[in-house]
Amino acid sequence: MFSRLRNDFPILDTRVGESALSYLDSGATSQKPQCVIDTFTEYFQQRNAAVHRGAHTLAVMATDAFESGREAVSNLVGGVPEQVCWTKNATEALNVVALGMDRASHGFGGESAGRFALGPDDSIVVTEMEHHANLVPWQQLAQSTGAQLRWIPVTDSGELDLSDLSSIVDETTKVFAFTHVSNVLGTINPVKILVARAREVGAFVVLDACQSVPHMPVNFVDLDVDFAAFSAHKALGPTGLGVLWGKSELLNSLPPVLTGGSMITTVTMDKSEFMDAPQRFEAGTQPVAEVAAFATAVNYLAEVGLDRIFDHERELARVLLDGVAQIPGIRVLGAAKDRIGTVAFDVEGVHAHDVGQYLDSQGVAVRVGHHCAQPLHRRYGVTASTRASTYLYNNVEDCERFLAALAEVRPFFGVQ
Amino acid sequence: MFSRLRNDFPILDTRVGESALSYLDSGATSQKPQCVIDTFTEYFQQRNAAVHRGAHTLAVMATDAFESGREAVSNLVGGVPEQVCWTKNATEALNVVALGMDRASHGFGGESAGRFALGPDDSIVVTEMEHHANLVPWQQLAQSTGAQLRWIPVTDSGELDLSDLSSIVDETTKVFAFTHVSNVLGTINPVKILVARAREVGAFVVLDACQSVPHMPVNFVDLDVDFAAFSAHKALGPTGLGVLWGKSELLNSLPPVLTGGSMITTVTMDKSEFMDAPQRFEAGTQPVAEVAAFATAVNYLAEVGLDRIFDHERELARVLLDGVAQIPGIRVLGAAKDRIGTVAFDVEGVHAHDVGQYLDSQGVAVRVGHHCAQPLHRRYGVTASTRASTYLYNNVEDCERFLAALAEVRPFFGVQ
Amino acid sequence: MSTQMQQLYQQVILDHSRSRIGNQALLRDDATGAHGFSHQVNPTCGDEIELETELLDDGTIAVRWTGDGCSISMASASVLSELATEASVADMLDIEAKFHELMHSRGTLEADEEILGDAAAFTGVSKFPARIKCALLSWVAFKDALNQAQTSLEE
Amino acid sequence: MSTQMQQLYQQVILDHSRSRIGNQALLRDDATGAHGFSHQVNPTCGDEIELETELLDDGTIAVRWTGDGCSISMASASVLSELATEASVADMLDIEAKFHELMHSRGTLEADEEILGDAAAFTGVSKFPARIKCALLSWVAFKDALNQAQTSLEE
Ligand SMILES: Cc1ncc(COP(=O)(O)O)c(C=O)c1O
Ligand SMILES: Cc1ncc(COP(=O)(O)O)c(C=O)c1O
Repeated sequence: MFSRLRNDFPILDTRVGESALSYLDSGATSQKPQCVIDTFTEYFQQRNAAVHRGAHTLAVMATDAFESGREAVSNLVGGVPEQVCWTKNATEALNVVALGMDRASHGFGGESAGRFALGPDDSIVVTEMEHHANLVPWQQLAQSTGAQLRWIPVTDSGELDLSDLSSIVDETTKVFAFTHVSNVLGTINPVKILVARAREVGAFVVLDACQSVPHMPVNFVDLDVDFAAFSAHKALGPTGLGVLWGKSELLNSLPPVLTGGSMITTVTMDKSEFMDAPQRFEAGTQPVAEVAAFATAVNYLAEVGLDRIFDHERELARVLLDGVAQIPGIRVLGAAKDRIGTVAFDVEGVHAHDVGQYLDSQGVAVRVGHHCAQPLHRRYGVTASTRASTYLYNNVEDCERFLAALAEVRPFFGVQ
Repeated sequence: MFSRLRNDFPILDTRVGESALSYLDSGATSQKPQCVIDTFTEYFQQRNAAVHRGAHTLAVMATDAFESGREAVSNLVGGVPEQVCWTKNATEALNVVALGMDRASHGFGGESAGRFALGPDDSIVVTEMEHHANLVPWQQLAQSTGAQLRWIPVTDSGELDLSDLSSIVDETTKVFAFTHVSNVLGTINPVKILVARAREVGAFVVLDACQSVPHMPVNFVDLDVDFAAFSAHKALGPTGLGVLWGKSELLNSLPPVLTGGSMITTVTMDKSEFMDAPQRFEAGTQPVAEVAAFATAVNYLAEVGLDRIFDHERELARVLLDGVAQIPGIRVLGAAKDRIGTVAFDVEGVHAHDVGQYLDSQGVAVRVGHHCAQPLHRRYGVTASTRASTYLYNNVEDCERFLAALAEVRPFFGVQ
Repeated sequence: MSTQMQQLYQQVILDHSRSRIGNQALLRDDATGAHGFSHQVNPTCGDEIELETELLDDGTIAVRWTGDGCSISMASASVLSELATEASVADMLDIEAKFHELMHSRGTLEADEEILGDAAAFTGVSKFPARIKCALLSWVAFKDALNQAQTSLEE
Repeated sequence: MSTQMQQLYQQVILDHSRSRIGNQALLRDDATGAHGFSHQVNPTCGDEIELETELLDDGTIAVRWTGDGCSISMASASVLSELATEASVADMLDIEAKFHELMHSRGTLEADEEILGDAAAFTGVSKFPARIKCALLSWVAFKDALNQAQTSLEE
């Protein structure tokens, strides 16, 4: 089945110069099946209109497409459609939570927002393996409220070092924000253990699910997180769309950050009142075509089955890791057992940029740089790495083409 | 030419039940020419990748598409590409300015952001005809900083009442935010007069250009505004994309609101430094396919010519206004001479929802409600109105079909 | 005129939207006995209704309301008020549940005219997703206000 | 191997990326005479360079730098340092301008080897938009540092 579905992705047939394409950069963004592309065309050719506010037929069709996207997503990750708020990307979703708490700390949102208020006696906990999107907003919140920012360190083997968990996450902790899966190491973190500790101290849990939702079965209700964020574009969906998922009661008391049309009930010149979630966080015209396309993507994923996708990618990960281990001068960052098909490494004597360039000349697309995780790279003593990351459309041949090219890198640059 | 280009918009050939479609709701969102739709397909089939951070060929092509969008927009509205920051919609763009000032008022952004700081001795001025997107964020800023919110009232004829301009915009005024064109009344505001007054008192000018950029030639440099906002979806472009335009020096000192990847230079666990505009305001994965599609839209608009579009729509406006004046029991909101093809009205004895429903049954798509301008509607003693709004693809027949259907509304509901 | 439009704007609805049973000044603090009050707004169009319920000694409910909205929302409030004058509290809750279900049926349910009375005329509305909220506005207010009236009785 | 790759990674570039002329400890505050310092970061990949210029009595410029980056950025800093030892300030500014222009030519310009020397080997880089910043990183630092050195001279 996985060999067949490759045909659904037209870009995989394009060529890079004279080479076939092996796309191993899905950790950055995924490619799209034709059905997702077709949804755009169909939407703009047949039912494009502004949603919600219209009585006319096109507007009703557009609203249907928009709202059924919420249903598709809640079927995927748990909860009810009202828990799915659209954002432009996961980064916005994480910011909405951090900035909402910032506003609560500055008196916005009335009494019910008080539980989100932070001050100098409070702490915020993240991890050393966070993507900047789940680090910088919390730094900003700490700066704005005087709260202390703490973090769980990472072990040499690329896992969270939980030995001091109970002293890092303690009674002062109001927010515990961490990634489900590292976008660099591929490590799957033990969410349940982390959530359990957060519950003990009454901290809110914010889960960065960017690298988990596309690659494995994830249910936010089962995981019992308070807020979660991910992006459509990494999960076969379009650019320009992210998801903020939250517990309804919390969403409805978190002060909104972006304000304007379609998220208010009554507006006078002086004062406005806000709707409940999800509209509360959806100011202005929303990415409607994108939602329609993402609904198609989510249904496609569900049809393939995320458990099967997970198994398929785990197999590719094994091929990658075994292969890389055979090539001299390659140091893989992290060595977690519990992982997805993401492998980042350092090539001794050759800078990641040059590695990536060489691989590209062989038609192999990988990512180079710090992958928006500078602190994690610093932890491993490098400023940049090369990362190969898989998805459901990749096959063993992609991995082998990558490995063959990688083996030639040090010789090409005259390093032995 | 205008009759020919109608064929570029496939949705205009769809049918509403048994009727042909006359789409007169472009004030809410515009329809898309096939070339814009094709750009999506082409982008996702041939060059989809994460931008900027990639060395591989697809990433380079995606980055090219992304950056050339900035160039297209700066050719359209003036300035250089670096002045064009992508947002998800105009609402976000306006919020980025208001919230950036909020953060500056709370000590973010260092010394250079000090000029954006507001306090209880300062005032913010808007107008009574603002869309909620250019009102609510300023209310929030006033609430957060203690600054006073003031507004320019609207006359019966739907124009800004400038008789007290110099006392409303005075030495205390730090920000003067107003719309270029009213999304309800169609009125084109005298930007130069307003900017001149702002300059006298040293206030920043924020222009809501949502309803001007798609419909008339606009140059932000000539208008000498400090910040401006508009949405792609109202200008033949896709959903999920907006523009924040600003003077570079101001953009580079305004604290960013959304933080995360791709907008930082150096990140440690404790602290981050931010890039200059435009990246400064572009945290996370951007709406890349949308930018590519919008570049196509902007080029399409430029080819037709915004001066010709303006003339074409002015003619349609005349047909609409003359026609509506012939129908008993219709009160048009506002009567400005200087206007675009937007006409909002109240039907005596029939609620706007019912008016819209009837028109829809005849294939005429209009908007009903408060059009995100509750205070303006209150000014005219109504809670809702019906709005017909044109674009380049509309023709006189659309107007006539609309007028014929409108004439039947009161008889249908038994009102005389 | 399309049949859908005729189904939406039944004569009963147009009549109610003009006659508006129960559309009268609220008593507010002057009301005696067990009463409740609710204010509901439809944020998509700004339509609103203020509605008051009073539990009468004969077991029925007096409904008074003022509002501003489309023919569907006004007719719905009128029909509701009329039904309340003849029904017990239990009956009204039953009607409310059935009406709610009917509105969300997207035209797939047939209305039970015996129970719903004039409210059965709203069957056509369920095919117009954008108008369902209009039809339900007064019912949401009613349920809220009735709940308060019952609570005040218990105290 | 594609010809583009061979054009990008000329032997001259690979050699310079290993030999790294000028790659030595900075004098910082110990420097005498007119000197300037610049720290540049390429935020897309984290590459960075710290570069110091010193105006020598013979009219040439001593360049010292430390950095971490790809072969293109390191080779570029090395070539720059080598050129500086033999060129006047005016020559170096001319070279900088020509190199800048070459890098933004997307492969349409031919390099003037007479003037650019080993820097001409970077012609192929201009066809790789993602790598232009790598080639320019040290030059941006150089221009900044030189500017400071000249300013300190005027004081
Ligand atoms: C005048 C005006 N300002 C702001 C907006 C908000 O634009 P958007 O919804 O695309 O953010 C609109 C359109 O809805 C508008 O017409
Ligand atoms: C773990 C993780 N968190 C957050 C993000 C940010 O997602 P986006 O750029 O779509 O906002 C990414 C991807 O870039 C990621 O991999």
